[in-house]
Amino acid sequence: MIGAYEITLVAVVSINLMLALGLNLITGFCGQVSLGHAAFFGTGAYAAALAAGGLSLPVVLVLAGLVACALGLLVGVASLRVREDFLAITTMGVGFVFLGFVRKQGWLGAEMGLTDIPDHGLGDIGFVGLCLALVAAMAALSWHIKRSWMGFGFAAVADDERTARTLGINAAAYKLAAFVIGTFLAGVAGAVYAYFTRFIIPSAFGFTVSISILTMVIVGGVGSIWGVVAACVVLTLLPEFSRVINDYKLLLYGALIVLTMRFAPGGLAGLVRSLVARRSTGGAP
Amino acid sequence: MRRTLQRLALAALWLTPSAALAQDVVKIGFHAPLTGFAAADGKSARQGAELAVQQANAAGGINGKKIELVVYDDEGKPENTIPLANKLTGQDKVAVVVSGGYSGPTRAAAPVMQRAGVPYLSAYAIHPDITRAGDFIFRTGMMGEVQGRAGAKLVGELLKKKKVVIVAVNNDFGQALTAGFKEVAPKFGIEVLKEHTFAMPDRQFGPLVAQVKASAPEVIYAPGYFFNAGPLVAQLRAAGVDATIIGQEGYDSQRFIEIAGKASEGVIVTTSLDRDSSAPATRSFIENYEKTFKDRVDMVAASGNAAATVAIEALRKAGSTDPKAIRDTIRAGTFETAIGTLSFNSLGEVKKAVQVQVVKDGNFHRYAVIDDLGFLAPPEK
Amino acid sequence: MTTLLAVEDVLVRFGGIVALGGVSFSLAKGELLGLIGPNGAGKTTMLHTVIGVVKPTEGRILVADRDVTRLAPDARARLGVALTHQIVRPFRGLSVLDNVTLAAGFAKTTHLARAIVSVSRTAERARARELLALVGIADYADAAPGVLPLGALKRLEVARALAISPAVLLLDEPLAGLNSVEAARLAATLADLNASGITMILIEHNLAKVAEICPRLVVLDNGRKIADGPTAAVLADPQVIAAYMGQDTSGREPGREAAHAGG
Amino acid sequence: MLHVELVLQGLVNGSMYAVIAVGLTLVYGLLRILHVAHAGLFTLGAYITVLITNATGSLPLAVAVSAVTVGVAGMLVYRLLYEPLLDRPPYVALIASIGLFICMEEGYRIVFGPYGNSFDTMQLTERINIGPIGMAAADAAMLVGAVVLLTGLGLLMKRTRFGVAWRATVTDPAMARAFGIDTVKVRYVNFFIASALAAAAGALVAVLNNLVEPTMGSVPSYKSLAIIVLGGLGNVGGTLAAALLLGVIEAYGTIYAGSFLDRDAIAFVFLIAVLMVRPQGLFATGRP
Repeated sequence: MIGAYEITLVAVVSINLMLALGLNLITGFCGQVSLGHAAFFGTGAYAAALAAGGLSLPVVLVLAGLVACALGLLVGVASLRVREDFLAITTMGVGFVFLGFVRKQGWLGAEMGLTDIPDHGLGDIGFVGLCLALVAAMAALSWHIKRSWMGFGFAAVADDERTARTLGINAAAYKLAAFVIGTFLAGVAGAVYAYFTRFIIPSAFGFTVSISILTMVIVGGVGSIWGVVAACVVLTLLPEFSRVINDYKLLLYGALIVLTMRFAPGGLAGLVRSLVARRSTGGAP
Repeated sequence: MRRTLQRLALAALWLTPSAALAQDVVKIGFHAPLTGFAAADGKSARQGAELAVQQANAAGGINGKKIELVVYDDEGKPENTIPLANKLTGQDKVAVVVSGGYSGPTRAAAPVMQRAGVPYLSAYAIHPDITRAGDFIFRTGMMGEVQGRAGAKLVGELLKKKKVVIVAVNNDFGQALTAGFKEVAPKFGIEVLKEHTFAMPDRQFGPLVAQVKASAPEVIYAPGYFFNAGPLVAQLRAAGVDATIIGQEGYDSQRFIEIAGKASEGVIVTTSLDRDSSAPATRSFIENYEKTFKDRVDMVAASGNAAATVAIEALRKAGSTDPKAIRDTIRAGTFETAIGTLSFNSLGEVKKAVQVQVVKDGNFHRYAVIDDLGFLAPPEK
Repeated sequence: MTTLLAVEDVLVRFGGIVALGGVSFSLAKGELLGLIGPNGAGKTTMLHTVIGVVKPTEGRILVADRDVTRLAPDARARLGVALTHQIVRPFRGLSVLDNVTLAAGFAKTTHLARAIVSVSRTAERARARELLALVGIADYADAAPGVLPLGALKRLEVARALAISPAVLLLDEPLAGLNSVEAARLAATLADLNASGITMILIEHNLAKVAEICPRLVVLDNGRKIADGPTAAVLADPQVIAAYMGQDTSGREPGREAAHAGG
Repeated sequence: MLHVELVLQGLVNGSMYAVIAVGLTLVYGLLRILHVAHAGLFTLGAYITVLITNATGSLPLAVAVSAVTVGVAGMLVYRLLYEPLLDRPPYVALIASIGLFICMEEGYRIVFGPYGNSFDTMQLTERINIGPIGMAAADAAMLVGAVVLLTGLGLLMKRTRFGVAWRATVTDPAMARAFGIDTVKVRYVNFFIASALAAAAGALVAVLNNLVEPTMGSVPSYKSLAIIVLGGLGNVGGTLAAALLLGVIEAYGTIYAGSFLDRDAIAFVFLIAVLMVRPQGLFATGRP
């Protein structure tokens, strides 16, 4: 039986999936490690919370995406100045600056948050349908990009930016494209979040959110769409299913991450690949 | 081969399933932050609620039925609390739910409870929106603004001091208390010299202390939690600041006194728990808590206990698990709890006195009681 | 003859070190220029300045009379400048074939809007297979670069550079690491390509090889150009010999011994 | 007067950052790993210090035990977690490190409880007055402790064979091996020293706050990453300067910018501003 519990759980998983798919474009496809994804998520959520009173749901979703990707473009431009670990820490900084700014803004409700976000009017089933449709659309977009020449270019930039440039690929433009598309998805996720909880507070968009999204991408296997989806679903639901062991569930979560990275550094996708390869070559060496 | 096994084991770990059990009992739902940054409060609230259930069960349960407390970890996250609240109402079929959590998760759960028609009691979350979710939602703790007002009254009327510096934790708790304090400060002729904030994880306040010292206030009004307040008070005193320090229920833990040591002497807090109370409910709670958990009571434990007590008493008095009957019982009733005698206004906000405690010889003791319920009255809508 | 590439007074400074101290030369369409000089002379830096991964402190680079000094490497690549790396840099996450396919699709990757709507790789794959066959590593097409021997990776560099249909091909020691048979074959391929109209600059340590392929040489020493002209004349230049002999300026013996000194 | 105290307090905070971040930069310089779990070792050091002091009554003994235990724990982290991941992309070790940090925080909470621990008798409660300027003895201990530890580290790096080996390994591991340097040993010693420094920082913070908690490493876990980046990843001197600078900037920011940005945001606005002007950090990186 599908009850409100399952429906809301699907919504939570969907929001995380949208975030993970967006970050997978930036980090997985284009190789730009970002530790500040929650800032774009939050930007979308705040934009939606402010706009939802006067605009219809589809407009709010697009608007939230656009506002987030405007910030994404800004961060993307900044990201062109810095590389690798410097970039990772810069994006982390963006997350903290976003949070520190929002916390002090009266017009954004500061610490008390924004409230009275109107009902989406779709009903429970309708809302979860919207979530799943958005996830499906984002997964399809990811899949298309991966197959397209843009994805090919992303792979080259992720692999060796300098060489990619000597082959005519405008690495800067590609990185910006990844940031813009990825943060657009995060912004849409933020709008969905706002409609879901119907109030937002700054701490929902903190550093730990950025970290957990990045963890889903890496544990899933960088660049692999199904791997990231699988990791996202499992890591989101793991605490839910391990409520029996309330006290140890975060420990289990951490341990699962450590063990996966230690014994399957390629993530879930790498793990499955190596198991399949082993089977087809007839067992262990 | 070993490699393959390792990998298979890892793959299996990813597929771990779960199980749940059901029994014929009266269930009370409960959520609190059992992990993460607020785990200390989560543990206290849970122990407080568990104690209430244990005692009720020892006394024969509710109309012969045992009570089961269904406990979930809300991790302090609003979005996680929504499915959890739906699970409590839909899957676990609880009769009443108690929130031992902070404002974020409690605000997220309240509309779910309202829609499901399950009475919901918030133990100590302070955000005004919680009870606005509807008529099934109650708050047994003080609203942030109410406590802030009590703080101003304490400073202006009881202590007769005027010059105040506010140093508040940068979250909804700090913001709400600061707002309440400032709202009525002019009425008591209080002048707020300066206002500062610090982050919840902060433990070092050197720059703030230097600035406070330069402002030379008579009183420092400093909303925060014991883990902030302990180091803050110690550092203020170490810097030679001898202004009166006013804390709130966030300070109300023996841990505050352990951390701040001698510096905690003379700190005055507004809270819910009166250590020197002679009320049987309070005495019994303090004694049993310390016996059961081998730990000192704190405000959060008392609040969790009080909310659970209201839930149990309402179930008992209503004589059924019909949610509307329970709701109406809570609304109409008066409840003797660890934090005093509670009744509720039309919005579901608690009407009760504010306890003012002072640290003396390493323990909290009664300093005063602010029981001007007209002054303290929470909003009705 | 039209000038295809001009390097004008190029000065490159890394921190306090002058890597190139005001070098000028120009290259006519269809030329095959050998760029030689002792270790540390600045040859690789010169090529990196032409492709644009190194920005000159002073001076200009012109491609077909257009000043490209401020252009990024990708823009120069689109104008037809291609580079092979001395220390091979394959995309290790892509197959050998995909390495070349990617480069062959430069028309599609140039514009993001076109890149995102283009999916088919058929034509580029076919072109890539031709180029792999041309440099003699068609058998490795589906392998990962990580498993290839150095010789094959060197040839992959050339195939990949050719895939962007360059007007000027900058070759940074493409023959190093190849055995003599492979080297002779690749050298012949390069000569054919040059004959077909691709202008080239070749860095090569083996002066005998250089003398064999390149009609004209530019010699760098300590970041300065010390000679520029027809191969035979340059190799006979005492200054060049002195540079190759290091401190020992007494050996003014021109000719073949000196030519072998580069090894 | 206020400004003297603000700078002083900024330096106290900055020296705490410095002792934690220098260990992190040692690890980064050698292995290019963003070792988030370093903050978990810091917490472990703080807990051991408090528990042993309470059991034996001797703070110096507790600090010594803590430094050695945590140093060994750091070597174990290297051996069991990082060594097998060295040839992987850097984010693999980063995520593994984050996972370990989560496990450590949760482990401390489960073992030691969520309420935190304090010294049975508060340490260093005196106040030191030098002319008109006064400071708490614990603050002074933080400053002096940082100076002693970092001077010691500096001497170790400049004057000892280990220091030479370390610098050679950082610059070019293959070349170092060719010169007969045992680079594996260098890594172990490196982790021991870095982790022992984290333990010392933990001990100093425990004294400063009279409080150790399971989550006390959460702020250092990201703040020290910002510091080593600011200092130019892998540059020990740069890290030190960046830590002190950030301490002072935060001190001023808390007072003068606190109404529109919180403390973390102030630190990161500074970080981002610096990186936009100098993408390699304030000081050049330790490696080419």
